[in-house]
Amino acid sequence: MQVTAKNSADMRLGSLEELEKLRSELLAAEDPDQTKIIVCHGTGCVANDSPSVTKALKAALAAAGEDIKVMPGIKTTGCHGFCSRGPLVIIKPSNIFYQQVKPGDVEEIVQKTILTGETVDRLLYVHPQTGETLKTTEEIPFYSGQERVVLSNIGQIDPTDIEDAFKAGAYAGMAKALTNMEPGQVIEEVTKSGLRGRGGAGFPTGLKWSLAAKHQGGQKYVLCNADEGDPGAFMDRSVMEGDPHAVVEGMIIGGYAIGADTGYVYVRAEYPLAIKHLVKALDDARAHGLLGENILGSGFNFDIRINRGAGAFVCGEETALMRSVEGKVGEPVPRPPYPSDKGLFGKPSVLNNVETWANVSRILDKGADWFASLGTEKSKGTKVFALVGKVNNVGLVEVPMGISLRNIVMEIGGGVPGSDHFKAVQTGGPSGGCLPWEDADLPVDFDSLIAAGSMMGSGGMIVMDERDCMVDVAKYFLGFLEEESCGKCFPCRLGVPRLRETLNRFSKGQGTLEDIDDLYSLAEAIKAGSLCALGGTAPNAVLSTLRYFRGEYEAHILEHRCPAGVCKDLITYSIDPEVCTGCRACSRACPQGAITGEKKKPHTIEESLCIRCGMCMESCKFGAIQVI
Amino acid sequence: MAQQAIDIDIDEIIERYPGRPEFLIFLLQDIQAAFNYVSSEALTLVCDHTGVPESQAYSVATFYNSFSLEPKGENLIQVCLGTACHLKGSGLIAENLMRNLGLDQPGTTDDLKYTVETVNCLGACALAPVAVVNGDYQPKVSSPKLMKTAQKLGTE
Amino acid sequence: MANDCKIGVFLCECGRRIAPLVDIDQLKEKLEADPLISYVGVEPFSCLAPGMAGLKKAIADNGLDRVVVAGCESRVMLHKFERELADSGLEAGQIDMVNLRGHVAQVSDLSPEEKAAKGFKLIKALAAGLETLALTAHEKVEFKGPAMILGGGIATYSAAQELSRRGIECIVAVATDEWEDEIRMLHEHYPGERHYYDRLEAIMKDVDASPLVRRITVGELASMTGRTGDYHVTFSDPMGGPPRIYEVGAVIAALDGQMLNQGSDFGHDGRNVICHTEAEELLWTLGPPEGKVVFWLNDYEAGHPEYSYLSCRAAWSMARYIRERSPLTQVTMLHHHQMAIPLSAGERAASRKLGIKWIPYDGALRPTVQAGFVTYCDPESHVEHELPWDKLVLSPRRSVGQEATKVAHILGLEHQEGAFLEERKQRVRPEQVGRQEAFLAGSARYPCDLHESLRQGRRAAAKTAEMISKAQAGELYAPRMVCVVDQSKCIGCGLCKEICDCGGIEPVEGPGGNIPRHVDPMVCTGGGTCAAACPYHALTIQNNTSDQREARVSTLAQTLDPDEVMAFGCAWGGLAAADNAGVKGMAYDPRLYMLQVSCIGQLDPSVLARAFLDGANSLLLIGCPPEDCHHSFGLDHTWSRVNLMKKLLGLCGFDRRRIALAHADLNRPEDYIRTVNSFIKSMAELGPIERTPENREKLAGLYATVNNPRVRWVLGATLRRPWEDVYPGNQRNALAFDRDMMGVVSEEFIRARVANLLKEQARPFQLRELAAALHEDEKPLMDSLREMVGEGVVGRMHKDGVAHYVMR
Amino acid sequence: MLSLTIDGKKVEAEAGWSLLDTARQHGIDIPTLCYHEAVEPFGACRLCVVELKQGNNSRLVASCVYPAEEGLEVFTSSEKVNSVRRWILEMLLSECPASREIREMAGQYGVNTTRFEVKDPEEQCILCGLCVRACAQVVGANAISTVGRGAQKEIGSPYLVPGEDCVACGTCVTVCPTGAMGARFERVRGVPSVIMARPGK
Repeated sequence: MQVTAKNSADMRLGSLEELEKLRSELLAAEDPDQTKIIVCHGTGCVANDSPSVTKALKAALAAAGEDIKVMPGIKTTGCHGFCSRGPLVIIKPSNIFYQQVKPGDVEEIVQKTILTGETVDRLLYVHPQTGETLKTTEEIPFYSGQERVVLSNIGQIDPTDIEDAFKAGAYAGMAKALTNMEPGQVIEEVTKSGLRGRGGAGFPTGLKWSLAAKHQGGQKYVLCNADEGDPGAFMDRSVMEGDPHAVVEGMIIGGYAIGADTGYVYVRAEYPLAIKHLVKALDDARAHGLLGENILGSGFNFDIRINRGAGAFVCGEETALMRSVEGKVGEPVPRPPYPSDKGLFGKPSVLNNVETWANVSRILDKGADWFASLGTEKSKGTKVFALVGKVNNVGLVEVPMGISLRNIVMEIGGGVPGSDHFKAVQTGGPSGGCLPWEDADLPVDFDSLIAAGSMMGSGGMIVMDERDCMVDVAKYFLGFLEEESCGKCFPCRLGVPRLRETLNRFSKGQGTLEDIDDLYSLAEAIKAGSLCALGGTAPNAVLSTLRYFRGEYEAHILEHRCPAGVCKDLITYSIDPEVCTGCRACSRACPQGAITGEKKKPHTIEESLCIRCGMCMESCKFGAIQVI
Repeated sequence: MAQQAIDIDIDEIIERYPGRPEFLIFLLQDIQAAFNYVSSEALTLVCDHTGVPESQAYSVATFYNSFSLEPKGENLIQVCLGTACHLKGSGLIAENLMRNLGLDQPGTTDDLKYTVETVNCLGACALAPVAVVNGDYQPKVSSPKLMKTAQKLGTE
Repeated sequence: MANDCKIGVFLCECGRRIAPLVDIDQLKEKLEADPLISYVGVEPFSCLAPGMAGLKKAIADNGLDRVVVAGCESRVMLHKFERELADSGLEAGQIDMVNLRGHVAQVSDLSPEEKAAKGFKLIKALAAGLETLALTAHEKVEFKGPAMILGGGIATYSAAQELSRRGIECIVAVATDEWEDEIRMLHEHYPGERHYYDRLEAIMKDVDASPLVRRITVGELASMTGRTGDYHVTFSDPMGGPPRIYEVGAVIAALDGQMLNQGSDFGHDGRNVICHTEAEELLWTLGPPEGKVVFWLNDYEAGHPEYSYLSCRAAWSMARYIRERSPLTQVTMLHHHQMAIPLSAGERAASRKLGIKWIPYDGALRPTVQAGFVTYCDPESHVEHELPWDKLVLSPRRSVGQEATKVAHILGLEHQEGAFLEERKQRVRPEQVGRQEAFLAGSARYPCDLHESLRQGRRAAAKTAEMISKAQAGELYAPRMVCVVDQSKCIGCGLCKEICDCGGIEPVEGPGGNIPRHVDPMVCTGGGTCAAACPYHALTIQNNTSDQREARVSTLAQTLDPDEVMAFGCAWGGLAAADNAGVKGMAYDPRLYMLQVSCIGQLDPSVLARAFLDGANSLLLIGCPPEDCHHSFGLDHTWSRVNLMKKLLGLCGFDRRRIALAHADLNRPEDYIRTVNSFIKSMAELGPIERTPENREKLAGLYATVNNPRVRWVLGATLRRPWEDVYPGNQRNALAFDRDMMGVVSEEFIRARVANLLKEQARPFQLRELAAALHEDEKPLMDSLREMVGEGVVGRMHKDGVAHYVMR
Repeated sequence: MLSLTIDGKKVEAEAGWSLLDTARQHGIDIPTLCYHEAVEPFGACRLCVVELKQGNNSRLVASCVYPAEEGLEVFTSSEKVNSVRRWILEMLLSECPASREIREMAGQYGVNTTRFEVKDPEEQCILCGLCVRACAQVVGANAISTVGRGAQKEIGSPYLVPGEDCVACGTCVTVCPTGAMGARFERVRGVPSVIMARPGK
């Protein structure tokens, strides 16, 4: 802080040297043995009320006042990834990892850990399998199993403080590119790194850039796709919340490489915090001369604007996104012409997603060879996954390409609650598919996932257990896509609802095996005929579940039962008289008055009245109500 | 949400952006945020300003989920239907809430007190099932919990 | 005359939709053999990239400057051809289309050869029309002088602000130079909107500060003349000096409506039972009243439920104002139970917090006012209640107001006595009219709140500014096909202006003195019924003249077989219906040959007469449905013209049924087909007109008669005027008038024939010879001859005692 | 001049021609619904899909928008293509059963019945958007547009009431491939024109 105080009048950095000078000054100004208390302020932890924890901390420290030799600094950071354990508090430098911290625990933390250096054991993480208590992040498999490239700074830096980002090396790659490299070399470097688009399709980024770059001169654009629509995926949000500078830096590099002077970030309006941090990052970058005219004296001009999405999943598709930026209806347009030739406002444009841009800044900083050394032959680098669903460690994980599903879910994810295996892992969001336990050792990379009938997608990884019905899951994704289809091209607009109709019949125990064959044929027609990727991949959910869980389909159709006990029309609720205490909670909750019984005596459900709303189950404190 | 400002000057909003078609969505978003819906008067103003034909503006306003052409209720309850939440029964929760408020589909109650919306993944999957009530996250909600919250708001 | 023009014809095969059905090769041969046509090309699809390339090449190689595309609907495709062929040097008017697919190929079971023959006749007719085309230059529109905003409405300021924002100079003509006064009086027009006044003040200051705005204080508006870009506006001088005249390029009228008080039937007394304006005044001067205030939103009872929205908004904002400042005052809103309460969720909450009560009453029972109480019936319980009040506030009566009416009248905006000035956009294609937007702003247009009238001001200004900037860039052109006046022929009778309400015809000083008219090409929509009515053929639609239509008609008439029927369809009705019948492939009598007009009203009687003269035996005119004319009463006027034709056919001794007017809805092709089939059937029963010398002579007389100014004058008198609200125009003592008209027509018919004969033979005639030659009695002939001699048209000489007559 | 083969027939094309242009120029018919010569191609109905073969991998593209390229191998009615067309037509049969045009076209592909439930027996509209594009690009009136999204999408004027902008020229009715616009016309056509406010009328 004090460092910049003197030249705060003009913080503009005129050259690479000035940037590096500032960086070293900032690092030098740090007190090595000062304790730092890091509180996670990612959306997950905030929803779990981490701000009050921070508040309590400040108060407690102030109260403890003179007893403390070196006053610890409190840093609020972006998401640490371990969302299911939030709010998270980490004590640096010793990296003590406290989880599910309540404001009430703060006093103790200050008294013990800060003053006397001992740990508060009840706040530590306990290994679900081994049961041992783990003290630091390094010891926790959730972290130790990861390879953090994109996420490296997230949870370490204060995303609203650019100087903190400088300390972590932000804008080094960009400075290198702008001052020591020709645009052509930059593209070469990215190509050499083997980086592929993290948005889903995995198109080689370097190639994409060179296509746009070949148009000599004229107006061009770079865009960042931050319209993270896939349900169950929130990597991009965390990156923007936790390290917005990585994205900004990447886009500047991209702009320089293809010769664009304007960038657009199209970010989902549902991510207010991400937008806030992005805006702050852009302002700070401008103030430091990292955006605007003649960046770092390179003569390169570039600035970035933010567009908030207006709530249309299809705008994740690049042509639709560009129409939306133009203020039009977000309907995809046929390609060719490709965006690299005629994109935004009809000008050559390059669109990458958040994670890709973040990778770019790392690549330019650490070099293509370093990046290429990670991952597999065809899929270089790492991938961030949002690990959610029926898994112990719900959160964000970043792993090298090619590591197995088993490793991610069972090791890093800490396994499936109450089971030694998962039933299925759904990747790739609505465009992806479900992979069975048999594929647990499948290496996770672009090509093998596609071969297995799913896809990488933007990195959602939803773990499912035996209580999840595959027919229902497929139905869910089709329902989602039916909602979100733009309705322009016929195969998607007409076909997806028809697929869902068929599945509906199945989940009612109707339908025939012939329907399954029709399903295949229609699905193929939709894949082949649709205008954009949304339609083109829509049938994956059905196809993959059919491929791996056909038995479950047949159970619905032939035996009229839902093995997972999900499909409303094939299940009945009943009360276990052994367990029921007759507390009346359920009968009060039941909107149909279907539950009767005397006080303190086991109740019963009148099936003809039951609408299977599950209210009774939710209201029963004794777990007396089960689904058959 | 409950306390929406009621004297916002729409012209001030209009003048935030240059009169070019690409700002249509920006304007609609700001108006939606300020008045929690886009009135036909507002739409006309936006068209005048941006030069977008009314039919196209209407098309845009109806294409995107985040715009509503009718006034929304005083209390906005959003239930997340992301995959993680779905697996944990958020579908039922939404249904139950709507039945409880006398809605047969997401929308606004006749007395303009509540608006129930289902939203795609809010990215808080760790807290599934999630609902957002007037902007505040409600982690790990259940039907009874959510209904209680709603009732409380109604009596304010 | 562009007789040396080179006409090319392009035949579309349109996949299998034309080619096999029509014998294209034979059609090509026929056309190539025709001297009128210099080139014939055949394309699989003229409209697609490959075909278009073919057209361009042929046009370049053969130096074509006129093109007929024989393909599909000109209503849909012509635009594309004009766009694509522009760089081949062809302009609108030089390209014409025959709907070979929809009018020939798809709609009958004729043999390919027969269809080819039909196509040939239609194509040749259009070619003849193109040959007659005298292309006029594009007219560039310029703006002499700044824009002027007058009328004194509050929209003045938003308009001025918008204009200066867009860098357009403007003059603001107002009655007072103190805008504070304006605000002080504003509640007379816009009560309950004080919360908005600050913004208004800001706008006014902004305008004051702008160097582009010139503010003048004027007296009453005296007159305005001129056309888009060049107006003369005259005001009386407020100081009683000589009138002041301003030359301006554009005019924006800002006119506010008036709020009137309710009558005593609502108990209005101006003290305790008051209306919004008075209430606002009260709040303004004395502040919020004590006790019980009831706002009765009585718009339903006052006969204008549609205004309840405005009244309710105004009442709500006053109610808020009162409660926020005087918490002890009780405020109640009494409203019709069907009235939708126009409050947002937030406002409802606020209203609850402020404790403002909203009480609905059963609309079936009119609430009654007593001293201190309003009695109303509860819509739920149907129990009667009494609502006590200390102040009862009623909704205002909204009217356009005298002030606005006066100005509107001078500007020619008034279109109905006492009604608001709101008028709708013209229903023609944007490219057909140079100036789309109304230039009127304010609540005199239609009742609206302050915000809306300011918006209107901005919009009017924006549209005006767009035009001016375009003109300044030298890119503003008037549409190609609009009316022009031949100054040498116009005597300024004003008939055109009287019957045509498209407004294109420029006003002149005073009540239509003999000053030649002008047409404002930016306003004329090219309907042309005015041109068809001009007694002296002084008005024409440039690039789409009656001569062209006559040429088409004449050519077609000469090629038609006796049993074939000529027809005209207007682009909005008959033609469109025919197109849609073609699209649906509905079959109908193939003996119909339809020519296209953009409005049935542009058919001059001379065109109709020409058809019969040159060989047509019958003529069917198909316009758009009654009261649906997109121009100015085209159908109504044609009705009168057809009646004239029927009279004359009668005089010639032909069946009056040979010409008929019909109308068709473009969306009901089946009706159109019924019309066509029935007409052709009845014509077939009549059989053809024998082309004897005697009949020829009569038809020539007929043709001459419809071109006779006196006849056209009388006809003009029968045409429907804009203020007449029935189709096809009021008939005042119908028979008497018809007798007079018949008298005139038959007189002129005879004179015309006499003149024709004497001219032709160019020798002296005796009365007897004349009578014999014309097959008429001597008596009427004698009368006509005497007049003609008197007028000096005909000379009389005596050869051996017998009077001989000769043309002078 | 580019040279490519369509259904095994060697044909020539200019740069900038679409595959559909090229095919039609050489007398090869490709079915279309959302395509009309008067407006820009849209690529929505996917009935005009054709199969492109490069070596042993093949893909479907919409011929109305895909540009002719040197050496392309195009198949306009391969099994893959026809299967897509048949499915679309079968779904259209259930979507807009009232349209004679659709029934005829489906018939040509041997689709006479549909396995799907019929939502509205009166429906004719296939949402090809031709009316909307014609209104904007041919007439310039911009009176109608698509309303809503996806399965809920419909065509209409703002707020689905007859609009001020409609000039009732009927171009939309004429270009409509299914007669749906005719049925809808009364709900969008503007009211008869009253004279417009203007000086000197």
